[in-house]
Amino acid sequence: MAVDVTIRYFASLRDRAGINDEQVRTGAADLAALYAERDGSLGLGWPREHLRVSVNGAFADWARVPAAGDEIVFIPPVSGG
Amino acid sequence: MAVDVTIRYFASLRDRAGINDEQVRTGAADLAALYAERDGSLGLGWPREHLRVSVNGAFADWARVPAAGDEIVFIPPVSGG
Amino acid sequence: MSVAMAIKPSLDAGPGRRLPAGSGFALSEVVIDPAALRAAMADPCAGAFITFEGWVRNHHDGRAVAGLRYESYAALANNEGTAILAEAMARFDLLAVHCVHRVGELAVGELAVWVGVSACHRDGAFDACRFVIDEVKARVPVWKYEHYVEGDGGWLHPGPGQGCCAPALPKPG
Amino acid sequence: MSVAMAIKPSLDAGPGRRLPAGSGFALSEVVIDPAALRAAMADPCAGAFITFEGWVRNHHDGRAVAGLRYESYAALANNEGTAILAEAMARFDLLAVHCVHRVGELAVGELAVWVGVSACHRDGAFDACRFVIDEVKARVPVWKYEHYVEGDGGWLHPGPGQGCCAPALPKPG
Repeated sequence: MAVDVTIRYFASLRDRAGINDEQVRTGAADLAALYAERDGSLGLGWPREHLRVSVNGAFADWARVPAAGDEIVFIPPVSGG
Repeated sequence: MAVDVTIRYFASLRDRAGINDEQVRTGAADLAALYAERDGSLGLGWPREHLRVSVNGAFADWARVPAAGDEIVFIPPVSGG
Repeated sequence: MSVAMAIKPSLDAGPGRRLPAGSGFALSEVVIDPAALRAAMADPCAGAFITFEGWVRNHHDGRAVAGLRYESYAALANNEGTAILAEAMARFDLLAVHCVHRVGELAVGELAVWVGVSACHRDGAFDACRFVIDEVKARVPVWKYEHYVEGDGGWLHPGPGQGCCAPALPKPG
Repeated sequence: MSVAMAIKPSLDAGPGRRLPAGSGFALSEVVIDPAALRAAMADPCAGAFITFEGWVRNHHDGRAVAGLRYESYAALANNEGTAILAEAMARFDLLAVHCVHRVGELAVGELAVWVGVSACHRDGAFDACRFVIDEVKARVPVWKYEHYVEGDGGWLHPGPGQGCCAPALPKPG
């Protein structure tokens, strides 16, 4: 069953995506499949193993199933400090 | 041969000695003997093993021989910081 | 931008993890004032106070740096930052722990991140301060874009296990 | 008093041990200003800046403390303090290291000792800051006289290996 989610992009992933965020309707079985889908559409380029994923402001497992209204962010390696 | 030295007292050692400093003529063979001498005169009370000794602004060995004009300080355990 | 809500400190570290007064994690869009942060942690019970400050350096990996920009995903940054401070309070014998991370454009020499730890005694406080900055660097979603003196720039995305920084992937042609 | 020469920093750590600019050990008879000390260590090469501050606590060994007095043997304190900083520079990868210790009467909450360490990277800087305060506490001739809220007071002379403080010997009757 397809759900509507918001995806936001940061740092070099935003540069690659060319957008800050997007609303997508997805039938992806999990967040890993969702990343593959968006990578295919936008050419994000990062191997998923180098990223983490966040749902609604908390780190999440790639096996999590997207739910309607989720705010999803693919997190490239951080460089604060 | 006796030499003239200055001895200064700090913290609880000064309280015990009842003086800030003194000029003494001593024939003590080394600083350990000088401490025993001053302890005998002033009742300093500290076992020498708990003290260190300084000569002219640098830590010194108890076996050092007092020289004319030395500034000697018996250093009780420090508590800075 | 993601930093609109960033300067609100996030004091709730989740169920059972409220931080003590004087503690908290925040992102700041404006210059960090270490004297004000220090004054806020004054405590007559405290015998030791340790700070870590990250400053913007004028060089990195052999390149001259003119300045940098920090970007953050604020919602996750506040949650992770607050969780790190709660972990530090649980692991070490502290009175308070506070951390502020800058976002936006920073000049060389500017204060990028400030960590302050107060404790009765210094034992553990050093380890706690180190723990916080290490975890912030590893877990808090803040990204650095370096402006080089030569005119170009790039995002820093350190690889796993790297102490330093890997270049961003090349743009697909 | 022994502190008359105390506020002159002692920059010469002996033969071959001159400290870099911004580094030095000093005793201070007046309130220590951490903001001024921090500003003096600004360095565009530095990526990490760590401070330790010792604050006067309102309690010690179960007794309420009203304040304290620090006394020092300044000549030896300046020599030992400077030697400690030179040892830190030699052992760790630092840009500068500075330490100021108060002498005289201090109120609860006042800054008793300040250590600042700047470095390119934080690795080693934490260890260096810890090394300096540990050595200062072990080797620099400064003595603390605590005033208790109950009206009495006493010199603190920690015993060997003791983390805390042994009471001064009783006055001979």
